[in-house]
Amino acid sequence: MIRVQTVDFNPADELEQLRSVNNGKAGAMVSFTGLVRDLNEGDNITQLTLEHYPGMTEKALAKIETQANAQWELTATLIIHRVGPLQPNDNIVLVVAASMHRKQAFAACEFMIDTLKTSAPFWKKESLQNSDRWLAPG
Amino acid sequence: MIRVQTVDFNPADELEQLRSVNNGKAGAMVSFTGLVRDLNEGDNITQLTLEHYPGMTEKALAKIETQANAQWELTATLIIHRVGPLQPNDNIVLVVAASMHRKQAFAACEFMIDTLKTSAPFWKKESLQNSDRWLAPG
Amino acid sequence: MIQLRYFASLRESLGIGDEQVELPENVSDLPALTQWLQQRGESWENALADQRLHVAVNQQIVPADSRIADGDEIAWFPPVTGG
Amino acid sequence: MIQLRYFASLRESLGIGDEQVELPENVSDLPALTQWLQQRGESWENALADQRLHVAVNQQIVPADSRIADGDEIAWFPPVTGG
Repeated sequence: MIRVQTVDFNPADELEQLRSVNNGKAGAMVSFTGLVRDLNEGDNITQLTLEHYPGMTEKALAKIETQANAQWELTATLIIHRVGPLQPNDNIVLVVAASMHRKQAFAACEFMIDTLKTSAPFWKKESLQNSDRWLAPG
Repeated sequence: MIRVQTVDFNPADELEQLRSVNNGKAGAMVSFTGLVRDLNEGDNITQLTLEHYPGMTEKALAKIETQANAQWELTATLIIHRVGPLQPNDNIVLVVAASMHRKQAFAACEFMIDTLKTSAPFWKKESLQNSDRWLAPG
Repeated sequence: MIQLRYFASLRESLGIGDEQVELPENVSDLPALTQWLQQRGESWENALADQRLHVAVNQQIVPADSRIADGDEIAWFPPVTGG
Repeated sequence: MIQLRYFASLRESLGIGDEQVELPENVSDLPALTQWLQQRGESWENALADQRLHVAVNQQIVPADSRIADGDEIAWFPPVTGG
């Protein structure tokens, strides 16, 4: 399942939700949560704004999920990404992979967030005390 | 932080708790949740009982945390492991690593659960329909 | 008509996020379209000359020399930084 | 006195989880202690002969030929299966 949204999400609730539908099938669930940092390259961040390409973003995320499910034996996957203005320590992204096998859950979760970072159309703009800057891929 | 307990835990609450104390320091949080499967080696599992070595178990988990923090730049780590009788889909273990760097959070989380599985004194006994069996390392 | 979209720092440089234009005569691929847009002035010439830009046609990233057709949605954007 | 502990399938095989015993004369290492325990009968002899067993002295896993001393806590257990 994929979701792109401006509102916050609760990684805890999302994991509990996945667990409740899991019903004993998967033995391993790996999650990645990306959070807004308060400091980047030595500067205090006051706000982080996420821009995306509506339509293409959802397709890119769905493709990432499909690739992960083709490559590993997964019982569930989830990608949630926020857009719009965010504050330090806010959730940005949640990626979850559930599997019968722990190695596969780790590999799939890491693949999904790595691929998201290089291929899904999102852009980050940091607001500092007196200026803004667009981030370059890190 | 490590905890060995009979009562259930809520991975969601634990993650949210870690996030609230994170306060913008870490940009990446990786969690592994181990769940009781309802099927193993073709047999339906009715119950899974976790035995441990009180005292030594806590030391082993604390050592794993210390090793992870020595090897990677982490802002927080958490290991919670349940003991006693568990039912299918119950949480068994939660391992979390938070870091400024996503690769480090993944590596540390996987290291902790891998090391736990080979070095922390826990033993699993599966109850089937009409018999019990101790699990061998998989 | 074709739908043109510009994102992130490119959107800010150009001062426009999206527009619909008639596909000009003799324009059937991305290099020709880019060249046509660059005739709008110096800011367009410079911004679209950035070799790091990606181009998506109908929401799929494509090579910079791809063909285009009437009805396409064409987007330019800098390297992505989500996650 | 020494504290002896047995876990999981070994505990079930022996029918005992822990006990305190006087460290016997002439027993100063794990092989001698194991041999002394194996004299208790066939179930002890067989169960402690399992080469897969781990031994922990004072809650640290140690080599099977390690020395022991009065006051030690010594535990035998099968390979661990947590997580």
